[in-house]
Amino acid sequence: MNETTVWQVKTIAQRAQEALPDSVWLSAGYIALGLVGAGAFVALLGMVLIYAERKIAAHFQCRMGPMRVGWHGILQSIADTLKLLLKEDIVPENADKLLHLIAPFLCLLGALLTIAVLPMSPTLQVADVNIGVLYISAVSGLGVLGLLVAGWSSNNKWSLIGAMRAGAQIVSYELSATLALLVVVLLSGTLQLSKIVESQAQGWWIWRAHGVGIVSFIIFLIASVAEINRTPFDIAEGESELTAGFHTEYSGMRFAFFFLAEFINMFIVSAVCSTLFLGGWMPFHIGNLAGFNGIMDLIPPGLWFAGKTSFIIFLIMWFRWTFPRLRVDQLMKLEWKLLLPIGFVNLFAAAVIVLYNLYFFPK
Amino acid sequence: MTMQTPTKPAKKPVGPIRGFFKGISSLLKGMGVTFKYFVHPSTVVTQQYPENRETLKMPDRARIRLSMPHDENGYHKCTGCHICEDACPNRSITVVDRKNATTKRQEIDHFIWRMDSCTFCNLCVVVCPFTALKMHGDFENSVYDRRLLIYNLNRYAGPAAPALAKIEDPEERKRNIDERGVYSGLIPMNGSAIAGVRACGKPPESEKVRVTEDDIKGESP
Amino acid sequence: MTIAIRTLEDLTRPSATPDSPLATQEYFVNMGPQHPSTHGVLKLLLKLDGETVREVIPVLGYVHRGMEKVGEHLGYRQFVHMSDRMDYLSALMNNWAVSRAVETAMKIETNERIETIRTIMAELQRIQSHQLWWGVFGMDLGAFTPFLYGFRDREHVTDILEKTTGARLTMNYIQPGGLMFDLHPDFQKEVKEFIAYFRPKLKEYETLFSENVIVHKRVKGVGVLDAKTAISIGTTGPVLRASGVDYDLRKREPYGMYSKVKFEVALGTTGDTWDRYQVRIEEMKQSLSIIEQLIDNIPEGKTMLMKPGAKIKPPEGISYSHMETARGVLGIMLVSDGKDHRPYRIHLRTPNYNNIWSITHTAPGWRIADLVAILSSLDIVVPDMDR
Amino acid sequence: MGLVTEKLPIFLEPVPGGSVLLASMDKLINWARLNSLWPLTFGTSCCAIEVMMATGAPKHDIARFGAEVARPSPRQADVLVIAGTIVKRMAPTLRTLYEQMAEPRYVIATGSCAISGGPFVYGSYSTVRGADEIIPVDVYVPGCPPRPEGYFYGLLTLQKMIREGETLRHPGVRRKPVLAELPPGITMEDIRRDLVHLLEKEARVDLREAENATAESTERLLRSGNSSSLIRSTRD
Amino acid sequence: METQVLSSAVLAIDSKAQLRDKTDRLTVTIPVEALFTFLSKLNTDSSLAFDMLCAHTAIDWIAEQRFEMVYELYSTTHSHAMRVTTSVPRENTVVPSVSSLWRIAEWQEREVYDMFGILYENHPDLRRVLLDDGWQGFPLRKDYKDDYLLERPE
Repeated sequence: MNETTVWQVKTIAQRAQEALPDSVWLSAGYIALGLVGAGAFVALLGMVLIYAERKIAAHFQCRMGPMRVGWHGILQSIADTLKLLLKEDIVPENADKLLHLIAPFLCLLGALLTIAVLPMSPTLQVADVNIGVLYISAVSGLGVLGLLVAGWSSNNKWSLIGAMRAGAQIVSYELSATLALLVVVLLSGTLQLSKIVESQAQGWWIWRAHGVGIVSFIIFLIASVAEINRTPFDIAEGESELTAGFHTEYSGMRFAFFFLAEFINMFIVSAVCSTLFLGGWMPFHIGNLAGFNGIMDLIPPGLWFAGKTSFIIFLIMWFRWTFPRLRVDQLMKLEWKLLLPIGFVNLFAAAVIVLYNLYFFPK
Repeated sequence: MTMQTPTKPAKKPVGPIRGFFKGISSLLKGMGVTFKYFVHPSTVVTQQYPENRETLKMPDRARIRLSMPHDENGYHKCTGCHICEDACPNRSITVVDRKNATTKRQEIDHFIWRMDSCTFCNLCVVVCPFTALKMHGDFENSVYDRRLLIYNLNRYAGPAAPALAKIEDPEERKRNIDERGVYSGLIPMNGSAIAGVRACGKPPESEKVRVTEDDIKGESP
Repeated sequence: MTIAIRTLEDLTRPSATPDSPLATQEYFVNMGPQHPSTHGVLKLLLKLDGETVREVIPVLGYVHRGMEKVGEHLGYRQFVHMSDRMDYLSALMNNWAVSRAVETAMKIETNERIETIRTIMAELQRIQSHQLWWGVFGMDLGAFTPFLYGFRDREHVTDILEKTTGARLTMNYIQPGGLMFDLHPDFQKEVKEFIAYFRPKLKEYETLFSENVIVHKRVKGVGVLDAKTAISIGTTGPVLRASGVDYDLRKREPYGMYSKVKFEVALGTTGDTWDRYQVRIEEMKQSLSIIEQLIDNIPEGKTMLMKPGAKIKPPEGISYSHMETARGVLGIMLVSDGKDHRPYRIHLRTPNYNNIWSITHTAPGWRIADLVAILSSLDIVVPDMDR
Repeated sequence: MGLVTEKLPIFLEPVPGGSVLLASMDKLINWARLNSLWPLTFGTSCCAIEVMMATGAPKHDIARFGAEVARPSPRQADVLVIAGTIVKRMAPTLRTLYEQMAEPRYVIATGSCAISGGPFVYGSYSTVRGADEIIPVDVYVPGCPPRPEGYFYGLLTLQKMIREGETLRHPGVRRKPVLAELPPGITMEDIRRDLVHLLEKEARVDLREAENATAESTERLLRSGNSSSLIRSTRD
Repeated sequence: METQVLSSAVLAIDSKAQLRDKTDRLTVTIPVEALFTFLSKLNTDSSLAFDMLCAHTAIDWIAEQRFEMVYELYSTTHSHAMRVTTSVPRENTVVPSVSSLWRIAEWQEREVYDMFGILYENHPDLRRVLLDDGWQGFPLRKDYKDDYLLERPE
C-alpha cells in the first residue's frame, strides 16, 4: 500500500550547504536568494493580502471595493505602499525616540523569521530547523514585544492601553496555541515541520486521531486569530474604543510596517495551521485509493499549500467581516476558562491515542 | 397611566452546554448571512460614479443648485423685487437692482447667489411670485477657491421676460439689456469684503476646474 | 452668600497617591472630541482605573452653534430649516415639531391629508434613523458589516424621501401650515416596495447581529438604567422605554394620525443596553406597520394652507409643544412678544441633551468597551445635544 | 513685493519626496498619493452622515477610490474632511488635528458650514465662519450637505490637483501653519494678506479686470439701499 | 387628572402661587423664595407626582429688567403636565437649585447658567456646559455684546 510518492525534501539552506564544497559563490547565492526571496515574498504577500482583504470585505458587504486603480483596482496596494513610504514620519516630541523607532521593525522581524521555516513545498523552504514547531512558538513572541514597545514608547494613553491589552491577550493565547501544536507533535512524533508534513501522507491530522485533531485545529485557529489581533479579538487596536490602539502615534512607513506585519502574521498562522493540521503541501490522500491519490499527486504541492493557506486566510477574513469584538475580560475568560482546559484534556486524549495506537489508518 | 409590566414572557435560562452550542450555531448563522452576499455578486448595489456619469440622473426636485431659468430667447423672469432676499435665512442671496434708463422702473442688475453659504432650504423658490428661480440637480460644484462659489445667476441686466415681450422693436429690446455673466465687484463675505472675485453665471472653461474624461479614467504610471 | 463657579480643571486634578502599595492610581483620559465612537465631537472625560471606568464627565459644546440665538434672528418659517441641522437624522420630525409649535401658537388647523403625509414621513424617517443607528451600533461593537447593511437599506428610504422632498438629509419639507411640496406620484408605490423589501431584511439583521452570541455577551446586563433614574434624568424615547416606562407621546398625547392607527409601544424590562437595542428593532417593525396602515388611505386635500410669503406673528406668550422624534421628546418653547415676526426667545428641549447625562449613571463600573456600547445604545446625535 | 511669508523659517516647507525627485518619479508619486487618500474619521454634524458615512455605504462605495480606509488617528490620515460646523470651541482641536497629520496632507471642506458658516453666518456667537480661517483648505465641496456624488466630484477635484503636481500652490512647497513665534516686524495680518495674495495669484483670478469693476460696483452697492449691510464689516 | 382639579390641587400647596391665564397649559407663577418648597411638594406629593422635568429655561425680559424662569413639569404616572414660572431681577440672579428633586435639573441649570448667568444655590457642580470656561458674557441675554456676532441684515 505504500505506493505513494516519496517526496524529496530539499530546503534552500540544504542546497547552500551542498553547494559549499563546489563553489562558495553558489552557496552564497542560495543564501542571498533565500533572504531576498523571503523579503520580496513578504512585501508582495502583504500587498496581495491587503488587496484581497479589501476586495473580499467589499463583496461581503454588497459593494465593489477598489475599482479605479488598474483593472478592478489591482494596483491599489502599490499606490498605498508608495504613498505610505513617502509620507512624513512623525516621532512625537515626548516619545521614547529609540524605542519608537525600532518597535515596527521588531513587529515585522517576528513575522519575517517565521517565514524562513515554513515548508511551502518540498523544494521551497528556506531552512528546515529540526525544532521547527518550537522555533515558531518562540519567534512569534517577538511580535508582541514590538506591540508593547510601540504602545509604551508613544507616550499616549490610548496607545498604552492598547499595548497592555495586546500583551495580556497574546501571552494568554500563546498557551492555547502551543497546547494545540503539542497535539500534532505528539501525533507525528517530531518537531521538524517537513517531517510533520510527511507524516500526513496517509491523511491530514485534522481527520485522523479520533477528533483530537479537529479540536486542536479549532483551538489553534481561535488562539491564532487572537494572537494576530484580528476581529473578533482585535481589542488591541479596536478602532471604536482606542482610536487606533498601539499604533495611534505612528505614521508613514512605520505605520505601514505594522500594517504589513498584521497581514504577514495572518499568512503565517494560516500557513502553520495548514502545515500542521491540513497536511501542508501534502496532497489529499485517501487510504488505499491509489488511482485517486495519483490524480491528487498531479497537482503540484506548492498549489496544495497555497490553496489550504488561502482557505484559512479567507476563513479569518470571514470572521472579521461577520463578528463583533469581544470585551477584554471576556477574551481572558474564553482563554483561561474554556480553551485552556479543553486544550489540556485534548492533549491528554492525544497522548492516550498515541500510547495505544488508536489511529484510523495504521501508521 | 401607570408603569406597565413588560408583556414579553421571560425566556427560560439555557444550560451551559446547550448555551455553548447555541452560541456556536448563532455564529455560524451570522457567517451564513455574510457568505450569502459574498457568493451572490448580483447583490452588489454600487452605482459607479463617475463612470456612470452619463446615465446618472438626479431626482426632479433635487435641491443642489439654484438657477434662474432663461427662456428660449434668453430672458429670465426676475424683476428684482428682493422678496427672495428677505426670505433667505442667511442672506445667501443678494439682489442688486437698478433703475431702467427709459422706463425708470426697477429691474435686476446682479442676482448674486452665494453657494458657499446657501442651505438649499428652497424658501427663495417658494416665495418667488414670478417663479423666476428653480433648484436643479447639478451636483458637480467643487472648486479650489471659495470665492468661485459666488455666482451671478442672471445672464443679463434688464427687465423681466414679460416686460421685454411688450417691447416689439428688437433694437429697442437690445438697448434695454446689458450682458451679465461674470460679477467682479465687492462680495459680502462673512462681513468682510474681498476684491477680485470672479463669480460666474456661465464660467469660462478656464476658470472653473472641470474634471475631464481623462481624469475619470485615471492614469497608471 | 457666594456661589462658586467651577471649571473643568477643578474636576481633573489627579487624586492623591493611594496609601496601600497595591492600590492602583486612577487616571484621566480624554475620549474625544475626535474619537471614532463618540459619533461626532462629543468629549467624554474618563476617570479610569486600569480598564474600568470610574467616572464619566461629558464635556459638551464642541458643536454648540448658538441655535437659540440664531432663532431670535430668524422668522418662524426660516427657523424650520434650522431644525434640520439639529437632529439631522430625524430632520422631518424636527420640522414637524417646529411647525406644530408654530401652528399651536397660531391656532392653525391642518387638514387630514397634511397630517397623514406628515405621519408617514415621520415614520419613514424613524426607520431611516434606526437603520443608521443599527449600523453604527454594530460598528461600535467592532462588527463592520452591519454598518454597511444598515446603510444599504437606508439608501432606499433616502431615495424615497429625496424624490418627494428634494433633499437627502436636511429636507425642510414640513412647513408651518402644510408641506413644501405635494407627494411625488411614485411615492405610494415605492413605499410599498420598500416595506416588502425591508421586512425580510429585518429578519436578516437579527440573524446576523441580534442573535449573535458575542453581541449577547457584550450588551446583556450592561449599563442598566432603572426606570426611576431614567425618569429623573429626563431621558426620553427608546432610552426611557427600554427601562420599562411606557412614555411615548404618540400614544400619550396623540398628534398627527397616531390616534387613528394601531401600533404598540415597544418596551424593555431592565433598561440595559440589550433592551435599548431591542426597543429600537421593535420600533422599526411598528413603524413599518404604521406606514402600511396609512399608505393606502391618504385623503385628498390641499397640502399648503398658508401663503408662502405670509409673515407669521403669533400672539404674546409662552407656548410649549413637544413631539416624539427618533431619539425622544423634542420640545419647542416659543416665546413671542406679540410685536415681532421673529420669536422673542426660542428654547429647544432636545432629547439628546437629556439622554447623554444618563451615561454618568450607567457607565461607571464598566469597561471602556462597555462604555462605547452604552454610548452607542443611547443613539446620540451631537449637534442635537449642543444645538 | 516680496512675500512676507517667505521670511518665516517654517512657513514654507518642501513636501517629502516632492521636489527632490525627478519629474517622472514625481508623476509616479503623485499617482500613488492621489489614489490612496485615506480620510480621517472626523465629522462634526450633518455632513458627516453624507460625506463620511453614506459615501462608504454600498450604494456609493468610496472604496472604489481606495479611500475607504478611514483612519481614526490623524497621524495616518492623508485627507482631513471637514464635515460640518466648526465652532470656536472646536477650532483649536481642528488646528491640532491638522498639525498632527503627516505630510502630505490635504483638506477638503464640505458643506456650507465648513466653507462659510452656512446657516449660522448671522446671529451665531460661536460658529467659525469658514474652516479656512483656521487651516488652509484645498478643495471646497458646496452643498448642505453635498450629495455623496458631489463629494466624489470633490475627491476627483482633489485628485486632479495632486496629479497636476500641486500647481495651485508652489510646486513641491507647502504652506504650513505657523508654529513658532513670529519674527519681529511681521504680524498675522501680513501673513493673511500674503495668503490672500497667493490664493489670488494661483487661482488665476484676473485682478486687473476686477479692479476696474470694483470701484464702480462698490458705489452701486452703496447706493442701493438694500445692500447697505453688505459692507457692514466687523473685523476688517 | 382634570385641569380644574389639578389647578386647585396645585394652588392649594402654597398661597403665594398664582394662576396665569391665556396660556397653552396650566401655568403657575410663584415668587422665587417659595420656589423650592413648592416644586418639592409637586415632586413628592403622590397625587401630583411630577416626576419628570421636561424643560427648564430662562427668558430675558430686558424691558422689565427681569428673568423669567420656566419649569415644564410632567408626571409619567398621572400623565399630566404643568408649567411653573418665577421671576428674578436682573441685578440679583440667584435661584434655588432643584437638582436634588430631578437629577436632570443639575445639567439643565448648568445650561441656563451658561446662557443667562443665572446662579443656582446648592448646585453640586455649577460650571459652564456648552461654552468654554473662559467665555466672556452670557450669550442668550438680550444685551449680550460680541464682536464676532453678526446681526442678520434686514
